[in-house]
Amino acid sequence: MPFIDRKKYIAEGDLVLVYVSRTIIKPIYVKKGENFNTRFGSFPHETMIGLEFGSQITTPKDRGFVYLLQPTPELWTMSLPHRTQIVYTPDSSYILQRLDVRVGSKVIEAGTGSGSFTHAFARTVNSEGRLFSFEFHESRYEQARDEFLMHGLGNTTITHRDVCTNGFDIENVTLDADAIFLDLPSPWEAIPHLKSVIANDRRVGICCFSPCFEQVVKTVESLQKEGWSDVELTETQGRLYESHKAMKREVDDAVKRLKFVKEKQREGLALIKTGKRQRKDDDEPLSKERDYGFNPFGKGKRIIEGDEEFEWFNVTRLEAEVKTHTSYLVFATKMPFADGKA
Amino acid sequence: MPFIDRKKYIAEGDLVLVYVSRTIIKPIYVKKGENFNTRFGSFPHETMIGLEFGSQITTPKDRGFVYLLQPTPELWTMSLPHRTQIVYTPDSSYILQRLDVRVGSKVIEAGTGSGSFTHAFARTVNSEGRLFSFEFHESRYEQARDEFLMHGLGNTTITHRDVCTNGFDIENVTLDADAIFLDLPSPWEAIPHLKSVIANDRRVGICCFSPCFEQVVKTVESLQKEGWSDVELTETQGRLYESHKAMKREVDDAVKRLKFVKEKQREGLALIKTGKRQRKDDDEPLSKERDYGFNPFGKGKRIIEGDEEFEWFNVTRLEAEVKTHTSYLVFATKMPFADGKA
Amino acid sequence: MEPHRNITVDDYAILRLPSGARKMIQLRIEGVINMGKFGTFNVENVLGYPYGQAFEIGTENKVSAIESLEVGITDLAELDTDELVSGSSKDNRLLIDGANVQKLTVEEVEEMKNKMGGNEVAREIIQTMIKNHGSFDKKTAYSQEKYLDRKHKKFLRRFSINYLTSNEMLDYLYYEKEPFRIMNLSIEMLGSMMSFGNVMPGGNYLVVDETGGLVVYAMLERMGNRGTITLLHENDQPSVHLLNKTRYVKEISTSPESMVQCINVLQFLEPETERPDFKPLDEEEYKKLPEQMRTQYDRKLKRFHIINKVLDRVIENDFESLIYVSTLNPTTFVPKLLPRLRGSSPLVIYNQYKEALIELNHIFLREKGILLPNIHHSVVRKYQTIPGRIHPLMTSRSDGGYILTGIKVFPIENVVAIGRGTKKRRIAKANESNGDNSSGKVEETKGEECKASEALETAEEVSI
Amino acid sequence: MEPHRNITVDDYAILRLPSGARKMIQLRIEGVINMGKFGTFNVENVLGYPYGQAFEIGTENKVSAIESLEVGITDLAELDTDELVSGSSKDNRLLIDGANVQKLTVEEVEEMKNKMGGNEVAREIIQTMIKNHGSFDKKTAYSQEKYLDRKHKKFLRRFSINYLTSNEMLDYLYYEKEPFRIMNLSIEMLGSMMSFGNVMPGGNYLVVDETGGLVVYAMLERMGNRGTITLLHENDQPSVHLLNKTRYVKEISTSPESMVQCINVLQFLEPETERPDFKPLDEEEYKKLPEQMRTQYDRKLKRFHIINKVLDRVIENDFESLIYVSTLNPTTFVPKLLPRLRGSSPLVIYNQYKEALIELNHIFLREKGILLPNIHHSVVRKYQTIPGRIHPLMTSRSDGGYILTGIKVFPIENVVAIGRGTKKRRIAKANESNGDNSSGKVEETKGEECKASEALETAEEVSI
Repeated sequence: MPFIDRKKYIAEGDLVLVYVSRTIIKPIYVKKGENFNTRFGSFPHETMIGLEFGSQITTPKDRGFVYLLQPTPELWTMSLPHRTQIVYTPDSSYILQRLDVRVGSKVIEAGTGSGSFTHAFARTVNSEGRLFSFEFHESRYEQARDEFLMHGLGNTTITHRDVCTNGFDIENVTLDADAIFLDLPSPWEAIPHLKSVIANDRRVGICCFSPCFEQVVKTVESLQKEGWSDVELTETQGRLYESHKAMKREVDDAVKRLKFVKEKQREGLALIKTGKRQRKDDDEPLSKERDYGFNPFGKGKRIIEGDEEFEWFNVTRLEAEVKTHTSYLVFATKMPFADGKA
Repeated sequence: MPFIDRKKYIAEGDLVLVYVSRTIIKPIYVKKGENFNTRFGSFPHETMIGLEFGSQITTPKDRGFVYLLQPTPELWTMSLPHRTQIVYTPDSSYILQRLDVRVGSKVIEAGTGSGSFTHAFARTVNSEGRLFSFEFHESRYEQARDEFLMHGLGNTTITHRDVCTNGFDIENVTLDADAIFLDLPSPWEAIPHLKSVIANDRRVGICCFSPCFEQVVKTVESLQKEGWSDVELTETQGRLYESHKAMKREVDDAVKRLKFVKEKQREGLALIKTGKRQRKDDDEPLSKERDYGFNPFGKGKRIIEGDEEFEWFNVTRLEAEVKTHTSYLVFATKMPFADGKA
Repeated sequence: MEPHRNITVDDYAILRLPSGARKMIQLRIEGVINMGKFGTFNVENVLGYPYGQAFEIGTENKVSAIESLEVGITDLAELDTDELVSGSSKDNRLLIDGANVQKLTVEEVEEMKNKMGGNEVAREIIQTMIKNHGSFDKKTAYSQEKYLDRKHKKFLRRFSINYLTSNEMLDYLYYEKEPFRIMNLSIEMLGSMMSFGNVMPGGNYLVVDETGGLVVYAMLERMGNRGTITLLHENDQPSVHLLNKTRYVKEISTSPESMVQCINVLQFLEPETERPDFKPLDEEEYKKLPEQMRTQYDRKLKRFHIINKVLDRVIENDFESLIYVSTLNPTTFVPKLLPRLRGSSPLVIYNQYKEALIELNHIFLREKGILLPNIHHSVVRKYQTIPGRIHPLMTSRSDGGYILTGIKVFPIENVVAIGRGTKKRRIAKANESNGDNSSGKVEETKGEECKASEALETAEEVSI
Repeated sequence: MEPHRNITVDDYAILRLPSGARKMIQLRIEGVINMGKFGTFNVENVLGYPYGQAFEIGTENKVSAIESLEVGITDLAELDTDELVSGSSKDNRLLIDGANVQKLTVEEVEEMKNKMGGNEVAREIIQTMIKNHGSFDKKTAYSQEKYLDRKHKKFLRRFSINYLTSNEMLDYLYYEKEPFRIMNLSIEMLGSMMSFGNVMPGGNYLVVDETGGLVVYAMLERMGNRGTITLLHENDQPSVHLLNKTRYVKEISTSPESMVQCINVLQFLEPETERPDFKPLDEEEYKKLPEQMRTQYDRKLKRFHIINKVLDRVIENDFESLIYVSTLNPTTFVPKLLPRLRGSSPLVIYNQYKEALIELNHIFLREKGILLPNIHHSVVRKYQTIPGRIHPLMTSRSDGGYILTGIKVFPIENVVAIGRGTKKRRIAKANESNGDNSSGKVEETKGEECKASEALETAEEVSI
């Protein structure tokens, strides 16, 4: 089982995430005779078998290379096309931690969406736990169902259902859930249906994930009305920094350079005066930065970041386009009734 | 006029902001014979006269010192007690820039509140501009009126008025405003009253400042209904970083230290074996970090941040308590009617 | 190892008050917990309830379970005070700024508290305070609510008992103003570390934890009772005092089978020379040992097995994740740890300061052994949720720290060389330019990869 | 110098399209502005309208003023398409993911555009697109709205003409993906600089501006026509090309009275030796100059006066604010500028990277000549405001840079010495301890100040 069992070497049948570039990470099932094709060449699966995960392989003619990675829920999330609705790691990791999801937890997730968070839940509750995922969009349901099967997520049950209308009950199964995650357009319609499927012998946590503010207002009202307490509205702001180097440019060098240019000008003027060079326009500076005889900052040259001829600051930079909002998270908890002393 | 005219030397009658500490900045009007008293001593005003702004003075017995600063709206804001409602510089500076407030602008501000933003507006529109400030809370109005008089804010008119009920019109005055700032509990009640007081020959900008989300929803609706366009909801997140130094601790030093301690232990054991030292308990390490003979990180010692005996990272840290929200800002603009071609 | 669902004797737990105050307590069987002005209760009266349960102290210190700490607190109707119904302003224009509008003195409040028993005292005090508040009716309904909310939280004799999860532990340390003891770690960054580090049952993890065991505890929560943690430390012993309060207290190097095994940096970096200087006796020799020497020998033998096992584990180079939470400079230390990791293992390097991670990130970008090296930071923003007045909290704790993450890979030497930097690529191109057009494409692949993920190598040129 | 209220011939201005596209144009009297598929218009048809005015291009390229770019755009009722009224799903469960649900081809759209004139084409195209959209009725009303909004913005022939303020200039450069040309400056950080720098009419400012003149322009907007800017640069000439597009084009060193005077770092740092090597002629001598030499002499004389004036200004040490926006390392440069500032002057040091400001902040903390040294950063978060669907934008531009601010002061030498660090204080205490108890209090004062504002000096001790 990928995601849940880790292994060191690649064998036939294994799910491998092939890293082509940051934006291209492709899942394959290793099968002798098949090839992984990119526009830079073809990688026979056969060459992967027996290698340690993390290995780099090249096309037979060294035209390109890829890395063979072991799947994790986080890498899986990165491999999904960006147009899909995805709960990204800054949110999913916080939700797992806040809801105290751990080995053996029983979790309800609705809807399944791209299935990215499902993998993180399944990994975390592991073999000892159970995950009940609900999806109302038929083709998405089918895709996710097949995927979970392929991924051997044995602790996960996916149901095709509109939970807002039909609730969460599954025939002959006691869900006994202690962690709920609702990523639905109108969670307030689903919340009243939770009563019959949550654990009644321990604390239960819920997180509702809604992008718009007005949804949050209705969700908060609904949770309060349905007897959930500790209602807390939060928002995760995840930031990714790239490391860069910025040139350390010293004013002393700028001064030296101005003096250098001035000296050159003087020399030029002297030449003109002695008639050795022709005067153009006495107001126009002669050098005009054209002379790079002394050029401490490499002006006009193309310099690679970090070039050892120069000094650099170590700096960080956010991506050019920052993800500034995903969704609001509404957390709440529910206790067994006060008379439910064990 | 302080705030609007800058000067170099302190003269009698000047407003001086006395800096005692970051949290204690006090305004005084310099007057011969008076004293500025702190718990560390008394500073006679007389000693201030003729000094350059920015000077430090000490009490006659050198028991304490303060700095004499020239007022700016930003320092004035820092001098206000924190319990007052204050528009802080990250917001006020952004609003000034976004509303294109500049020399000669005509500005409406309601309510006046602590008057801190008023000072920034007055400074920015300067002698060429006009500022109409409205405050409905009587004692706050009186306090601000007196303060503006003392500060010589000649371009500012303050009116005691509930603008939500009674609008912005001032008898015999053409307000002709091109920038509006509303810091009111229900700005949507004031917005319809703006028609008669805004400029009709040029673009007019508005900013509504509301802490709660539900207020924002109503404000957006009202602006759209009243024919304002380019409605934009924003929020300013201002951050203040302190610079610190964090010790650069190298693993090689940790290894050297473990070897040193081990050697000491061996020596100790040897001494025990030869009977020169008494054995206590063979399981208990003898040294127990008590021996600082080789102590690369100054363990157990008190070290001042930046101590030259050690190496340090230059780092920054947010304040322990961060201002994470002030208010939402709703911006919009209004153009003269399409047939209003000049 | 399941967490306890119900309040269990001898557990450590977190006690919470409506005011937000927190206290770490141990639930000793005959214990009495004193909450000062909020009363006292006997531990035995709360045992058996589910963790998280809220209680109220009634007359004669009687403890009864209630729905939640907050139930009814902001419910204005509960208070039958005239002012609340008749008098509230639309706005606060008539309210006079300043202190001392409350005419009830501190002494009077104390007297009331002493005179009356039970929880009713709170409501009584609050109602009296409202009647004596000079300008309560001048406040808006909103400020009235806020005022009551504050007073309730101050006087209600309620508490809840919460399981000591890693979250509660972290939150408690923050409340106690000791975030520096856990390197300013926040819950969101702890969660990020667990996810990026792929922490789960059965894993074999290499860990440096300078938070007193908090990070190890969060990992153990995710691991249940399967897997191992090799805990690297720089002193004679690791500092794991927080772990001693948890159900995992026995899992720290008490036997060769313990989940958590400790090793110091000297042993880790020089495993071959640091084997213990101890020869186990054969059965014959053991039998010859005098009785009183045997216990001591047994102890030594166990320690010998423990240390040998952990040294074996180091030499295997098979750790599945590195979780590094230490003030030791990661730039120089982490590269020494990487050879011990299995391929495709994630690594998570935490630091309170982003500045301390940049240089290592640059090394990763340059040396290619780590894929996707990036610095992550997340901050959770909390909101006030009073309906009609929802807004982000005006102030909040300082942000947590930063993590540098990546995945260990095995780049092939020469391929990487071609992929590196513009100059080298140009040379490569020149060398291969005799008819083999494909080399241009190799550049492109590398170029794309570089552009996307590895800033230093993007051949991003500074044009001045 | 008042900004123009109305669209004025020869001005540079920013043209905006509903799609958000921006273009910088110059309003030449007989000019025709071509917006590609959005049509063309004659400059003379928009002159005289107030800046900010929106227009629509009708049939025969007729330009008419409209209320705003967005008016009616999201108004669904405007479109009389059956699907919109009858068919919209409550949710999008029936919507099939994937491309190619739009059956109208690009060619067909182009043909429609060519066949029809005027602005109606947009509505017509959109309605046809809806009819040909395979699953438009499967979308929720919300997605329908978003779809229409996008299409409208793509096809409507509208534009507005905006005055070239510093904000519009900055925004335009960002739109053109050239934030690196202005050191990644954001509007909020530009605003912060103006406020912290106390920029206003009549001020005498020292400025380093590596943004091509954007910062100088923002300052001039705040100064009107009073005050001076001494613009320090590192080359032969400053780079102020952005200023050339504004009404202040003539204020750059064109006469000794120009508001902006330029000086290079060599002249600034060595003002005495950098005086121009030029002796003005007396009246007699001037008269003797041949006619054709006089123009040249006059020019030289003016330059002589200009440079002397700015050198005089430097030597006066009377600048009222320092605004430093440069990639030259501030740690080594800024300390050389500080002596030129008047007491109590604010300083604002901008850098794209916080890391480049820390060392200078430490110098300020250590040397005490700068009060309240702190690094500020603000980010403005923008929201979508469709009623019922308000939320922060999902993505936004990278944050702007950081400013280190402070106020120049004159500390008295020995007082500061006592206030500094623990060791020195201890010595001071020891020396003064003969009966004078007050020294303890001095420590306290200093201690308080330090604790509050000056981190390095807090005697904050690292306990390990």
